[in-house]
Amino acid sequence: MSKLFLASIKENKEIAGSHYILTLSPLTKTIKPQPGQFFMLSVSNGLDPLLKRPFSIFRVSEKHFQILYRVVGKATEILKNKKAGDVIEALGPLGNGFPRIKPNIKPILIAGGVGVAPLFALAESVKYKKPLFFLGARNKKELLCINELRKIRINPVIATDDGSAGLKGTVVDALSAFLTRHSSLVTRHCIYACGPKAMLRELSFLAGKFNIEAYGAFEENMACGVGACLGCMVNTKDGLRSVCKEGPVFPLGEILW
Amino acid sequence: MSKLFLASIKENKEIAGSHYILTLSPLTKTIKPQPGQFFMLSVSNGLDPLLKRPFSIFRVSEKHFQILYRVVGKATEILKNKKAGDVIEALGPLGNGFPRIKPNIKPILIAGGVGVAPLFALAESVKYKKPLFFLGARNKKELLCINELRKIRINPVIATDDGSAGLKGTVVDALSAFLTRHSSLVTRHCIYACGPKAMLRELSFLAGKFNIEAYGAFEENMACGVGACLGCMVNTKDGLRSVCKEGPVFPLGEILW
Amino acid sequence: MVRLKSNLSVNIGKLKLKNPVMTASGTFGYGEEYAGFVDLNKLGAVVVKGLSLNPSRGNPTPRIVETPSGMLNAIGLQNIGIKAFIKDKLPFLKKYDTKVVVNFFGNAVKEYAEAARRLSGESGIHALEMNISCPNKQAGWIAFGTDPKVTFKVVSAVRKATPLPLIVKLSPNVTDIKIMAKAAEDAGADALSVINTITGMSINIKTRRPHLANITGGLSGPAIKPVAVRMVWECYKTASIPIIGMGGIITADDAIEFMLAGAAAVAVGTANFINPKATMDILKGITAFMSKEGINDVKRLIGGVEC
Amino acid sequence: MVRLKSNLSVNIGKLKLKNPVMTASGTFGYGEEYAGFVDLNKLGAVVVKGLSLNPSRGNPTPRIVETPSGMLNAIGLQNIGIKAFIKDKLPFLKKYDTKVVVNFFGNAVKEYAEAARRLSGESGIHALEMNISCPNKQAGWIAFGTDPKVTFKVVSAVRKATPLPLIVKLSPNVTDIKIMAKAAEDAGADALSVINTITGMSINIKTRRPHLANITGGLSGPAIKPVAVRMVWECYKTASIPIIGMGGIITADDAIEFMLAGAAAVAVGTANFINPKATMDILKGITAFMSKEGINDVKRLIGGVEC
Ligand SMILES: Cc1cc2nc3c(=O)[nH]c(=O)nc-3n(C[C@H](O)[C@H](O)[C@H](O)COP(=O)(O)OP(=O)(O)OC[C@H]3O[C@@H](n4cnc5c(N)ncnc54)[C@H](O)[C@@H]3O)c2cc1C
Ligand SMILES: Cc1cc2nc3c(=O)[nH]c(=O)nc-3n(C[C@H](O)[C@H](O)[C@H](O)COP(=O)(O)OP(=O)(O)OC[C@H]3O[C@@H](n4cnc5c(N)ncnc54)[C@H](O)[C@@H]3O)c2cc1C
Ligand SMILES: Cc1cc2nc3c(=O)[nH]c(=O)nc-3n(C[C@H](O)[C@H](O)[C@H](O)COP(=O)(O)O)c2cc1C
Ligand SMILES: Cc1cc2nc3c(=O)[nH]c(=O)nc-3n(C[C@H](O)[C@H](O)[C@H](O)COP(=O)(O)O)c2cc1C
Ligand code: FES
Ligand code: FES
Repeated sequence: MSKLFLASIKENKEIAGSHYILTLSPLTKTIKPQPGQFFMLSVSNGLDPLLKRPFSIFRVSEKHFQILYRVVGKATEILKNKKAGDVIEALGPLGNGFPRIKPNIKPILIAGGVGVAPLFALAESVKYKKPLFFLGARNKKELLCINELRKIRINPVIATDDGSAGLKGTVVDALSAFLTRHSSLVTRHCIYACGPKAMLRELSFLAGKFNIEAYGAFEENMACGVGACLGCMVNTKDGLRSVCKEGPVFPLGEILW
Repeated sequence: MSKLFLASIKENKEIAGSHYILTLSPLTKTIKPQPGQFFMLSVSNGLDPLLKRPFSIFRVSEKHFQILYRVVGKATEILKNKKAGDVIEALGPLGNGFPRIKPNIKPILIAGGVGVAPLFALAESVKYKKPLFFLGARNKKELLCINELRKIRINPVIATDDGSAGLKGTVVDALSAFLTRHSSLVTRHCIYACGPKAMLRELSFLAGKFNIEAYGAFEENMACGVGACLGCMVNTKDGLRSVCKEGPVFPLGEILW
Repeated sequence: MVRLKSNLSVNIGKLKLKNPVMTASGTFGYGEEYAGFVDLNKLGAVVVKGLSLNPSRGNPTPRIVETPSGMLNAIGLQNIGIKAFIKDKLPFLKKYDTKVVVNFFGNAVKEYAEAARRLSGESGIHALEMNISCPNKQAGWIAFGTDPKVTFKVVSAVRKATPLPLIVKLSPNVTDIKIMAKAAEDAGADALSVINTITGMSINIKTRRPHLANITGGLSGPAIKPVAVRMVWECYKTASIPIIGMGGIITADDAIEFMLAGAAAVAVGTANFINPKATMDILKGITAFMSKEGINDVKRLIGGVEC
Repeated sequence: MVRLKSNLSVNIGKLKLKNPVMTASGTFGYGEEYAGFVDLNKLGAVVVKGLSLNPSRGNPTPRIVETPSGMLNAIGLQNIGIKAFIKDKLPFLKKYDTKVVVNFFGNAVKEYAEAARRLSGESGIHALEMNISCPNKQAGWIAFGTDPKVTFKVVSAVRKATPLPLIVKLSPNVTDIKIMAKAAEDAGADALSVINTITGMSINIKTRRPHLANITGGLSGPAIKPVAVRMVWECYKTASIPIIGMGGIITADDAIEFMLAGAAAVAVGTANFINPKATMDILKGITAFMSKEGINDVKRLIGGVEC
C-alpha cells in the first residue's frame, strides 16, 4: 500500500554539479520502500508546478529515506533551493521494485547517469552477494556515488562517453566486454539496470545475446503514479503496461522496442 | 522614478490575528518612498501566484522599509510563511502619495482596518504637527498600531463596529461627531484617509458638508502598477484616472461615486 | 439542541447522487486505483475511463506533459473495451454504495449506439456519459463534438439505444458552446458534462520536437478553470437540463464556484493526480462551507451567482 | 578572431523589425509607461493599446482578477481615441528607433475602415493591427472575429482603406482557427496576430458575485500558452502570411517555442506586468539561446518544430 504523507527535509546536499541528495523524515508512519520503488514528491503548495514528480528510492534507514536527483527543470530547480526544516508532500512507495534475487545468482548492476539511484538502493540490500556494478556517465564529473559504493565495498567498473574516467564508451560496451570475457559463467548472473531508454534497449539486446535474465527500471512522464491516468505506458509482449504501477521494473526481454 | 529590485526579508512578524509587519532590506539602492506610495511585491518565483501585489508603505528607515499586511488570499498566505533571509522582488515606489500638508493646516488622519498602513507612514512624517488620528476597525482585535501611534505621541480616537473598543460605530461617525463639536475650527483642517471604498464615500460626503479639503488613498485590483493596463481606474470629474499611477491618493471631492 | 444535517443530495435528471462530488473520466481509472485513498462509498458517483466496443491501444508515449498550472494529455482513449470492463472491473465497483457512470465513445454513429446498448443491459451501471469531445482523435471524429448537426445525430442515435440517464460531454473547442448544449438537449440528453479538455501543444525547444508523441493534447487543470466556469454559466443560461461542471477543480472553493455558475454536480479530474484524496477533501470542504454560511441544502448553490 | 553577429531581424510582410520581440496591445500602454524600464529603441516593435475613432470609457471596475497562472481582464477597450493618440502619444513614440504598430477597432465595418484611413495618413505609424477579437464586447461585435464571412468583409474594407502593412488579430474563441486565418488572408491581411485572450469567468464564492464587473473577461498569461502555441502552429500550416505569436510568453524559452511553432515574431503581454523588463530579458535570452545552439539567423527558428 502506498501512502500520502508529509515529510520534513533533514538535508539537501549537492554531491556533484546539478546533483543533490535529499534526506527526508516522514512525519507519520510510512511503508518501508523496496529498491526500485519510487516516490512522487510535491515541490510547491501552489498550482505551478502542478504535478508531483517521481524519484527513485536511493537509500533507506530507520527514520529517513533519501533520493538522489538531478536538476533538469522547473520542479527540480525549486527542490534544490529547499532547506532543512521545509516540509513537502510525498506519495509512495510506488511501483513494483526489483524482483528478489534468487539464491546462487550473482547480480550485475548497471547504471547510466542518475539511474544509479535505484541501483544503489539495490546494491545496499544485496551487498552480501558482492554484486558487480557497472557505472556509466557522460564524463568524469557526472559519475555519481563512487565513494558511497566503495563504502559498501563495491568497486564499480567505470565507463564514460568521453573517456575522462574508466573505459571510453558506454557502460553497455563495458558490460559487453566483460560478458564476452566471462561467457562461461553468465548463466549464473542476472542483470539489474537503470538509465536512459537507449541504454536499456542496447542492454536488452546484449542480455538476449548472452541469454541472461535482465531487469530494467523504466521512466516515462507521469501524472498520477497509481495506474489511473494511463500516461506512462510501455509496450510489452503482454500489451501496454503502466510504468508507475506495473513497473517501473520490467524484464527487458518482455519489452517491445 | 520607480524601480524593480530585490529585497531581503529582515523580519516578518505577526502583530495581530492575520496581520503582519514585513521588514525589507533592498539589495540595491532604491528611491525613498513617500507616505501614500506603494510597492508591488512578488511572493513567488513560479507562475502561481502570477501577478505582483500592491502594498502601501507603512514605515521607512535608513536601510529598511516596512509594509503592514492582512492575510486575505493566495499571495498573502504565501507571504506570511516567508522567513528572514528570503529574497523577494519588488517594484516601486509607485503612485503619487499624499500631497504635502500646507502650513497652518492641522491634519486629520482617518483609517479603517488595514488602511492604517499608509496613514501611519503619513503620521510619522507629520508628527510635529500633532495630527488628529481616527482609527476604526470591525472589533477590538482588529485595531492596529495603537501602540505604534502612542510611541509617536498620537493618541487615536477609536471606533469599532461592535463597540468592543472606543466608540461604537464607524470611524466616519466618530469624525462626524468631532467635526460637529468643533465646527468653527474646521477650515483649518485637512483630512487624509484610507479604508474601504464605502468608508471613503461616506467621508467624502461628510467633508463636503463641512467644506473641508479631504484626500483618500484608493484601492483597485491591479495588474501592472504603472498605468499601462488600465485595470485600476476610478471615475473622477476629470474622467477615468488610474489608481496606480495618477493615484492612489485623490481629492475626495473629485471622485464620482 | 437538535442540529439538522445539511442535505448534500443532488439530482442529475433521473440519476440521484448522495452528494455532488464525482470523478472525471480518465482521471480515476476504473475506481480500483484510488480505492486505497478514497472511500468510494462516499463519492456522489464514480465516472470510469472512456470505453469503446473494442479495446483500444491509444497513443504512443510521451502522453503527458505539464504546462503552467495545467497539463496536456494525449492518452488517445486507451481502454480495455466494454466486454472486459463488465467482466473484470464492474464487479469491483458494484460492491460500493455509489453511482457508477460509464463514459464511452464510438468511432461512428452506429458504434456509439451499439456501445450504449451493450452497457444498458448491465446491472450496476447507473448512467452513461457520452464522450463526443476528446481532442486527441482524428479530424473527422472531432465533428461529433463541434458540429451541432452531427452532435444532434449521434446523441439522437444513442438516446434511442439506452433507457439509462444520458449525459453528453461537451467540448470547449467551439465558438459557441450554447449551440452545442442546445443540440445535445434537443437530441434527448438528460444532462451535460462541461467541459472536456482544450486542445493545446507544447514544444521542447532543445529537441525541437513536440513534448507529446501525438503532437497536440488536451489541456486540463486549474489553468482552464476560468474557461470552464464561463462555459458552465453559458450552458446553465441556455439549457434546461442539469450540468456537471468540471475543469480545474482542485479545492472545495473551486467546486462551489462551479455550482454557483450553474453546475448541479462537479467532477474532479487532474486534482486526483496531485492529491489522491482530493475528492474527499472537496466533499469535506463543501460541507464546512455550507455550515459556515448557514446553507442546509447544497442544491441552493446551483446557479446562485448574482450577475 | 572575427565573430559574426547573429542576425535578429525578421519581416512581417513589408514591415521589417530589427528583432522579433514586440509588445502585445493593451499591456504596454502607449509606450511611455514602460520607458523607464525598457529601452524602446531595442524593441522590434511597440504595439499600442487598441484605439477607436472616438475615445471610449471601457467597463466599470473591478476589471482585473488573477486566476491560476493567468489573469482575466475586462478593460473594455478604454482608450483616448485616435485624435488624442496622434496629438499626445505619437510624438513621444516617434523619438525612438523602433516600429510603431497601432492596434485599433471599430464598432461597425465603416468605423474600422475610417479608423484605418485616419491612421494611415500619419508618419511614424508603421503598421496597423486590427483587433477583431476582444472578448469583452457585446454579442454582435463578436462576429467580426468568429464568423469567417464577417471577418472577410471587415478585413476587406480595411484593406481598401490603408496602404500600411495590415495585421489581423485572431480570436482563440473559435472552433477552427484555420478557417479564420484563411478568411483574413483572403481578404488581404499581410500578417496574423495569434492569439487574443480566451473568454473566461471567475466567481467570488463569498459574495456570490463575479470577480469582474463585466461578468466575463479575457484570459491571458501562461495558463493559455499551450492553446496559443497550438493555434500558431495550426495557422502556420494553413496561411502563407507571417504570424505574430502571443499568449503567455514570459521567458525567452517561451518566445522560442512560439517561433518554432511558426511565429515570425512574438508579442509579450501579461509578462510586462510581472516583470516590466520582460521584453529586454526575452531579447537577451533569445540571443543567448542562438549563440549556445549555433544559430546565426533568428529566422531559422520560424516553424522549426519537427513533427
Ligand atoms: C519512476 C521514475 C523514477 C525516477 N527517479 C529519478 C531519480 O531517482 N532521480 C532523478 O533525478 N530523476 C528521476 N526521475 C526523473 C524525474 O522524475 C524528472 O527528472 C523530474 O520529474 C523532472 O522534473 P522537472 O520539473 O525538474 O523537469 P521538467 O521541467 O518537468 O522537465 C525537464 C525534463 O524532464 C522530463 N520530465 C518531466 N517530467 C517528467 C516525469 N514526470 N517523469 C520523467 N521525466 C520527466 C521532461 O521531458 C524534460 O525533458 C524518475 C522518473 C521516473 C518516472
Ligand atoms: C494601492 C494599494 C495599496 C494596498 N496596501 C495594502 C496594505 O498596505 N496592506 C494590505 O494588507 N493590503 C493592501 N492592499 C490590498 C492588497 O493588495 C490585497 O489584499 C492583496 O493583493 C491580496 O492578495 P491575495 O493574493 O492574498 O488575495 P487574493 O486571493 O488575490 O484575493 C483576496 C481578496 O483580495 C482582493 N484583491 C486581490 N487582488 C487585489 C489587488 N491587486 N488589489 C486589491 N485587492 C485585491 C480580492 O478581490 C479578494 O477579495 C493594497 C491595495 C492597493 C491597490
Ligand atoms: C489523463 C486524462 C484522461 C482523460 N480521459 C478522458 C476520457 O477517457 N473520457 C472523457 O470524456 N474525458 C477524459 N478526460 C477529461 C476529463 O474527464 C475532464 O473533462 C478534464 O480533464 C477537465 O477536468 P480537470 O481539469 O479537473 O482534469 C481525461 C483527462 C485527463 C487529464
Ligand atoms: C489588460 C489587457 C488589455 C488588453 N488590451 C488589448 C487591446 O486593447 N487590443 C488587443 O488587440 N488586445 C488586447 N489584449 C490582448 C493582448 O494583446 C494579448 O493578445 C493577450 O493578452 C495574450 O498575450 P499574453 O498572454 O502575453 O498577455 C489585452 C490584454 C490584457 C491582459
Ligand atoms: S502515471 Fe498515471 S498511469 Fe502511470
Ligand atoms: S494597475 Fe495597470 S493601470 Fe493601474
